[in-house]
Amino acid sequence: MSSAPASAPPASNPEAPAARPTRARARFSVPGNLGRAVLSNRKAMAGATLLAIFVVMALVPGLIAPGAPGAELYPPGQGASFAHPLGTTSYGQDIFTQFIWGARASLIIAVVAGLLSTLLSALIGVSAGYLPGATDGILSLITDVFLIIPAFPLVVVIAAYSKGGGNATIIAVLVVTGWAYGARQLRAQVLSLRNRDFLVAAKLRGERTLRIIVSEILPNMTSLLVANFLGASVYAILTAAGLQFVGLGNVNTDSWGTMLYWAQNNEALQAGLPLWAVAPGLGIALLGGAFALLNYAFDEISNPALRPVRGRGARSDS
Amino acid sequence: MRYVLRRLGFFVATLWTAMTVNFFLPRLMPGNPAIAMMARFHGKLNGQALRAMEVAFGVNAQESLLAQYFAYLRNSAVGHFGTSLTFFPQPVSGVVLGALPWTLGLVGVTTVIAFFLGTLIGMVGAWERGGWFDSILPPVFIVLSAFPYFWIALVSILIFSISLGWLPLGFAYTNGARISLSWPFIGDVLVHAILPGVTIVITSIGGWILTMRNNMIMTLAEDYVRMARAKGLSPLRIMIDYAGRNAILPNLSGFGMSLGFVVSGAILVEYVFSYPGVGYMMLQAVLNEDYPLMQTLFLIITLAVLLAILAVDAITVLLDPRTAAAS
Amino acid sequence: MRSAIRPSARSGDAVPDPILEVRDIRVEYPTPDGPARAVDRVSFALSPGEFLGIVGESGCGKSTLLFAITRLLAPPARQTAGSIVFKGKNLVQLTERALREVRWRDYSVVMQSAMNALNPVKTIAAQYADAMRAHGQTERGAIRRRSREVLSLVGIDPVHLDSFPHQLSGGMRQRVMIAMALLLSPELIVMDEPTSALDVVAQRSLMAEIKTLQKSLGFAVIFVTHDMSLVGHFSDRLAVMYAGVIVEIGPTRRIFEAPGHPYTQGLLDSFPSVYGPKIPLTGIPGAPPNMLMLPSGCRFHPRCPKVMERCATEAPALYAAGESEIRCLLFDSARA
Amino acid sequence: SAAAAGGGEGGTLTISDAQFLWSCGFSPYNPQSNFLSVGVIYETLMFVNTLQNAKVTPWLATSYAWSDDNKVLTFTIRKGVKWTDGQPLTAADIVFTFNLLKKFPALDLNTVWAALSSVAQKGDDQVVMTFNAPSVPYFYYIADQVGIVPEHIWANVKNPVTYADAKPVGTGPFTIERCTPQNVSYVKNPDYWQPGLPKISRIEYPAFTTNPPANAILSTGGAQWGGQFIPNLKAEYLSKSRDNHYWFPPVVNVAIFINQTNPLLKDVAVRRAMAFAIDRGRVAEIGEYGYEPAANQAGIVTPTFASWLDAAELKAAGYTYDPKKAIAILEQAGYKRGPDGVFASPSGKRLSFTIINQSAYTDWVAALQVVSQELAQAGIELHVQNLAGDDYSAKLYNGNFDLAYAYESGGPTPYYEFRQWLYGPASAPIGKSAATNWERYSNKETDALIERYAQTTSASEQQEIMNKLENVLLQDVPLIPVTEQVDWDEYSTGEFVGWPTPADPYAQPFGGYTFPDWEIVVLRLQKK
Amino acid sequence: MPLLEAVSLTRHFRIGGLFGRTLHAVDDIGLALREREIVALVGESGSGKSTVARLFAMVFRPTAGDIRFRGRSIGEFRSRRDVLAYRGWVPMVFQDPFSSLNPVHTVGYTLDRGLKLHRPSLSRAEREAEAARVLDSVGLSPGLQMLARYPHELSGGQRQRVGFARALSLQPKVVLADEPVSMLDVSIRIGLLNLMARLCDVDGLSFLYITHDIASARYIAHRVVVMYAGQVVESGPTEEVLHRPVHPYTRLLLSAVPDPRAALDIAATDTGEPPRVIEPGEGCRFRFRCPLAVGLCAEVTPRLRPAAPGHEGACHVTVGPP
Ligand SMILES: Nc1ncnc2c1ncn2[C@@H]1O[C@H](COP(=O)(O)OP(=O)(O)OP(=O)(O)O)[C@@H](O)[C@H]1O
Ligand SMILES: Nc1ncnc2c1ncn2[C@@H]1O[C@H](COP(=O)(O)OP(=O)(O)OP(=O)(O)O)[C@@H](O)[C@H]1O
Ligand SMILES: [Mg+2]
Ligand SMILES: [Mg+2]
Repeated sequence: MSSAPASAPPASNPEAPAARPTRARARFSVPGNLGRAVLSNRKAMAGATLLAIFVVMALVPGLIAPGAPGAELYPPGQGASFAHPLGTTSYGQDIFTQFIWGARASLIIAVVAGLLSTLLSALIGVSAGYLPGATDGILSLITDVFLIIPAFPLVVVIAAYSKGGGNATIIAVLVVTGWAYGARQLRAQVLSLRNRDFLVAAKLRGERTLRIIVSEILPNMTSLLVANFLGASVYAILTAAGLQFVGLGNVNTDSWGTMLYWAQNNEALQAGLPLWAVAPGLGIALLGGAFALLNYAFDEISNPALRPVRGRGARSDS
Repeated sequence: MRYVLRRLGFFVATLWTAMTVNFFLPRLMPGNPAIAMMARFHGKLNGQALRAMEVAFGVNAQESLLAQYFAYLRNSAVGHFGTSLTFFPQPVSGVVLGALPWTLGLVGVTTVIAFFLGTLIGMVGAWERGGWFDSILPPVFIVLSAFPYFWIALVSILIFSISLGWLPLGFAYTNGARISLSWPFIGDVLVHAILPGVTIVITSIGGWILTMRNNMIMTLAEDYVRMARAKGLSPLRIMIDYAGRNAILPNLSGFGMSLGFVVSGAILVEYVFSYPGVGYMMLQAVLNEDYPLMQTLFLIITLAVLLAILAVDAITVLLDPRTAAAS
Repeated sequence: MRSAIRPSARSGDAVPDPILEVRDIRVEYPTPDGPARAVDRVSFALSPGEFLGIVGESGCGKSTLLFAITRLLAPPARQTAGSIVFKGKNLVQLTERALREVRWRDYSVVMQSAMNALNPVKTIAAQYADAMRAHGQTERGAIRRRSREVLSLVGIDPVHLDSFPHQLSGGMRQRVMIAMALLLSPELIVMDEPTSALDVVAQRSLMAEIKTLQKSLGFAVIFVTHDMSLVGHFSDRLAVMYAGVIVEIGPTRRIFEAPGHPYTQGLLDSFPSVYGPKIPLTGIPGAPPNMLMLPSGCRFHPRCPKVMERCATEAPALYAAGESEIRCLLFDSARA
Repeated sequence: SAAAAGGGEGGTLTISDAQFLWSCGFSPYNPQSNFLSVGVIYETLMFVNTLQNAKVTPWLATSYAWSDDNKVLTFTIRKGVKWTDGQPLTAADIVFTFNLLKKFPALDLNTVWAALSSVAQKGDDQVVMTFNAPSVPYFYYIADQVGIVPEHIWANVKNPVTYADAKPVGTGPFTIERCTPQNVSYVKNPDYWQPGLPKISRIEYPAFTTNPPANAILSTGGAQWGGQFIPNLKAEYLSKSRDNHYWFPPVVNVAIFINQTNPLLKDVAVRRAMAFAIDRGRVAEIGEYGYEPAANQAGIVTPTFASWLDAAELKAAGYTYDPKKAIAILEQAGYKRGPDGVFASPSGKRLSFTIINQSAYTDWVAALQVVSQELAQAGIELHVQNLAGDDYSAKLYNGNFDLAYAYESGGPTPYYEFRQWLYGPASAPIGKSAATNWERYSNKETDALIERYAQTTSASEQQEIMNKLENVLLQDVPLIPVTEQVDWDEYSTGEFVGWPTPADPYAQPFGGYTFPDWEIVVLRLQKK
Repeated sequence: MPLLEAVSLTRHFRIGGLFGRTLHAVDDIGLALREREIVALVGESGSGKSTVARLFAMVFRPTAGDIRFRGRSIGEFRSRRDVLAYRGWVPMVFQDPFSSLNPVHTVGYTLDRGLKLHRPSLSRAEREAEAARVLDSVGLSPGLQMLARYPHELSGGQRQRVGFARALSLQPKVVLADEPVSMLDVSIRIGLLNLMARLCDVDGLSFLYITHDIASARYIAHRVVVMYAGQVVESGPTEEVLHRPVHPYTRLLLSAVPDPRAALDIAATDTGEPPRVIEPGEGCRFRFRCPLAVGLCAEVTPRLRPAAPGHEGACHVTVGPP
């Protein structure tokens, strides 16, 4: 009746069977799994693919569209043709070339402004959340004030003031007006982490505050930080485009917002050169859309509860 | 009590900071209003007019910055906002009061509509998760929300006004129409509001959908929703009264903020649609270095945000008994 | 030489005229690595007025089973097989609309955490009223009267009807929940760890109260918990679950006196006692299996002290052993 | 449309032009909005037609006369003119008006009191104006640019500088019916002093915040008169209706102002080289869609002022597009081309300049891209700095630039523009705001010429002086005229006729800013 | 001399801000822990058990009173070196194995950081070997392999052991174990209790074992201290307290302990309401629920008095007035 316990685990290690990391990949808090997660989410894939295309455009525009984007080399106001896939502007510039080169500025603004404001958000938000009492009070107040102060008018004022400063100023403006929202979110997240025992444990271990923030708290917020970055990037793309569109950017830069400004000034839509306005508009829209999709999907990735239910297909035998 | 004090401190600090920023920022800009004004005339003005304007605007009356600052604080407190330079010699208060209703009417109403529609779509989307409704509307609107507003506005003007001729291409009402509370005029205003309004809704609804949908999905997993099902309540009641009402709470504070941002968000809308509201006025004030106008608009926007937050605080307390307890 | 008696064949004569008959329920959660079968072919029957306890370690599928029985499974969970016959009606086949009729009127549910199971933004009275209105009681006075009545039953001052959940203590909330379950005098109340969020002292006194109510009002109870000792005193019958299946079911007293399944024995061996001699306890070695990678054969065999060779290959059925049924090849009298 | 419904039998004229929102003030002395009232509401003493060699038409004054020494100007005031509140216009109103400008210099937009010494009434219908010195050119400012206001109303205005004048009372053919920030509605003055005029009943003047809607409303027939740049005129406007027409008469030069205090630009060789290196035709073609003609180095706007041009001199100077010549000039002057193709002075300074420009004027931004490409070919490096309006203006007025793309206001003869360009005393040191002469040109002889012109009414003498001034431009190249700024004018003959045309240039065509000319136009217009 | 000792230890929290009130989480308690001793601290939810542990661990500072380690007040530990040393001697094992390990760090990182800070003399390789050895000693073998694991790859029982290992790697004298088994399945729970007993017997560690499960306290503890509403109401040798409880609360607690084999015996009238610790005022804090309460209970707070050798209770009725 009883036989040798063939598969009984060694007594010294009772939990061994369950210890195999079988479900490791179901958790996404570890950055290494991010790529996999993105691959498995259709929306994320769509966003990532779009973004990849733009990144290629931004990195090697010369390969796709040789020639200077601003040069007035061709007959003006041409329709789409083999030589000019999107036609030429009223000034005789090749719209396709401008479109390809324009990706770089928009992408740089998106990424740099996104990164910097996320950094600022993280710094202020995490400090406010983790440090006690007065520090939190002051930092929170600053955050709230920046949230309340109307951003776009502020952007307009600063942009008008720092006219001609180019992308650097626009980025600075976007960061100054864009960090507060994220800081507030991050602070809330830190508050929820703050009383987690592992932070107490780190403190009891003897870690210094800065190290606790940097190496214990921040890595736990990667998903929020990424979401934040993506959100800040969308904000940067749209706001920068809006600024350039009303002529508050540097109108000599090669960016989609500037293209739109010129197209709008020459009434490209009405004047029979719709591609001049449509292309950069779509560029901004798709770049923004790529970030938005990634963000939307990222919510699902980082929050298992939001994962899509695929109604059909998974039904097994019964 | 402490809560009220904290709120009060927050309001005062915010207001003061905003006012200070708003005082110093324009003064850091180069040039002066008279020069800015000259620039606008594209050379049609005689060069001597510059002197005339400098005198009229009093820009050369030198007073120390600090004295100006305190005068400004004092005047703002008693509602003295000075004379607009862009709309010289109209008082700023009149200019702003004339423009504010249009902005509140257009952008304010559409923001509210976008919030409710977005909340509704997010709610139903989460409720019907995975269904066709949920697979189409939320992603589409979320991607649309990343589109540049002005671009959508321009394209829709091209299609609906210029090509099809269905809708007016700008303005708040037909030129020459007498402003009155008559039905024809109201109808006229509504027709003019369709295009700007719809484009605002289309581009701003995505954010609400996303947050509401996420909140709703979380809420739907709550035990009390399951409990409501167990009680045999009708699906509509569960969706709205049990899940929806709880899911909307986190969205409210965002809504308060955005209501205030109506005024700032109006800039591009009004620019594209020649809408005579405060957003366009803001842009003009900046371009013309119209400090008094700029400052008043800033103040109004800040006040609007604060008021909206206050209102939302009150609504939240009404909707969520726990907040009252927490304070 | 007894043959394995299938529960379906047996339930009829063991429990005359059951109010609820659960047969071969199977519930799955789709996961990226394939479906996880959280409940697998669970069958049992319940007589009117009976108190059935269901115990098992955390994660063995108790809540899932309970939600399946009450048709409250939320996506992504899916019931892929089985029938639930309640008062002659197969709940599985009822439409959502028809189910709404039955719910709360005929059976009600008390959930684990009352804080989460009460809508935080509505008063207790409003939540009671919702339930009664959904079942045709629309007269305000009657609703109010009945609400006060049930609250008094569980020993809470009816002034609390106008309180919001957060204004009540944990114990009060649990009582409010139980009162809500009594609103329409159902014949069955299903309880999912209704006391686990409470302090031990409060836990025991609430249990005693439930038992008293059940005796006086005569409803049947299905009581889910992972705290074996809790149900020891209260339940008439006990079902022990392990990894999605029932491994032992029978009269409570009998199981405590002579646990049949090695897992049940292990469970009972894991509780130190305040009374009696202080004996070293060993517990059960190993950890519960991963629902996605269930061991072949008997699901308990990797941890079983009495494991046999065939346990690894042969999945045991429920075998009758006296008044109990036990899912262990030791009791497979046909082969033994 | 709703507007047309209220038009009455004379019809409603709708003007389309990109403006900012209206402030609904109509003071004729508020430079921001006086174009809305000077002429149609507040009339002037005379009408001086820029397009017909300063031809003068009597208006509120029936005649004028200069004293022999050109220091006293006497106007005779028209009888029977009424303010729209029924009071008669008198010579006292004119005297009051000018003395108001004296009392409040902020109102004196043309600084007429810089030249005037007194204004007094003589008899009951004459006004005598006495000048400090002979000041013939001031006639234009005094007679054509100052709107006359009623003493019985303005005498009661406490502070005319900040007076909005929301309900103006003038002598003109129209009155304000209603004003909102979005639109001004004018309605005809039934008691206008010219019997039978105006023929049109109403004017609507909406405020467009940007060009596109203004253009769209114009091309879709919502407006009949427009004054804005339409990028693709043919496709967007002319093709829409056979009644749609345009006329873009040039009025002033758009020029590269050369800072005369810049050590490198002080060398006339550099300036001349630049003048040769720019293909004005191409700039006009690409930057301005060919609607603005190329300018000439003599600085005379043609064809408008063609009679003033000393064509022989211009030809002799030979400023046609010739980059080789430019290079030759520089090499001759000792400049050496560096490895990057840019010339450097004998002392080693590279010919690299920054030109400031208005970022809002996209046509200029485009034009300067062409200019910089062309200068590069001649070995001169040009950085274009597009600035916001106020920033640009501050730099321009204060002389903080190497080069500036700009223009000065003109007048009924080329003299006005030349005076603004070249008159030394009107300038200011670098760092101080100069009303005109932004390039800081300073030449005693030139100043004397300009002063002499002001003393003569003799056409031949004026012509002789102008020839000399043109020569200054050709020889000294203080600035380089590139294109000619035009009055953008689009009009539809579908509803109204009587528009000014090249064949009948009875007034400057477009309404906005060209006051009082647009009064003259709306008085001519009538329903088809 | 006790190893670790609390004297008149008090900790209050201010709640509700400006006009806020004071919450008496721990009020004037005395508690001593000897070498090679397991003391169980029992009491219901909110009675201040965790607060006591956190006071010992120097997470909180006491409002009043003193904590002494080998006779020396820990308030005197001011330099980073002293504090670090104390933290190494008296580490804490957290109640919740899921929140006490940082999900982004491997087990190895967690252990390594502790070793690096507390045993700086060890080389990198030595630290790794030591970490592996400690893991092995708590039954997580092979320890070397465990080092590379992330918390989410571990079961609850394994995490709990990592928590133990983290404390043990510091070569502590006392381990503060705050409800270390409450979240665990029965089958894992008992294994951990056995481990604690073994560490005490074999390695000579002392434990402050915090729980509200009186049966498990009996299973491993030498002495039991019962807390109610921030105060110690009874303390003594385990068997003595369990068999002859003097305080009504201890009795209530015992009656609630399930003994499936015994008959049900509990006052169904007791609501299990949480104790009132916000500005409690004078008087016995248990009097609202106490079946024995007399008039005196509302006026005078009972103090601990000996009921039997080594067994103290704080009750006017059963032990006698002060
Ligand atoms: N949404 C889900 N997706 C995948 N698996 C799930 C999901 N919900 C529950 N499970 C799994 O189903 C199994 C049964 O879960 P269930 O909640 O029924 O257990 P339980 O016995 O009630 O446990 P507890 O005592 O902790 O409440 C568990 O292994 C759990 O991991
Ligand atoms: N940081 C704090 N701020 C305010 N109050 C606190 C804080 N920490 C604990 N408390 C309060 O102190 C009292 C004692 O809490 P403590 O956590 O010590 O109880 P406990 O006995 O450990 O309870 P449990 O068994 O639930 O863990 C409680 O009322 C608690 O709310
Ligand atoms: Mg459960
Ligand atoms: Mg605790």
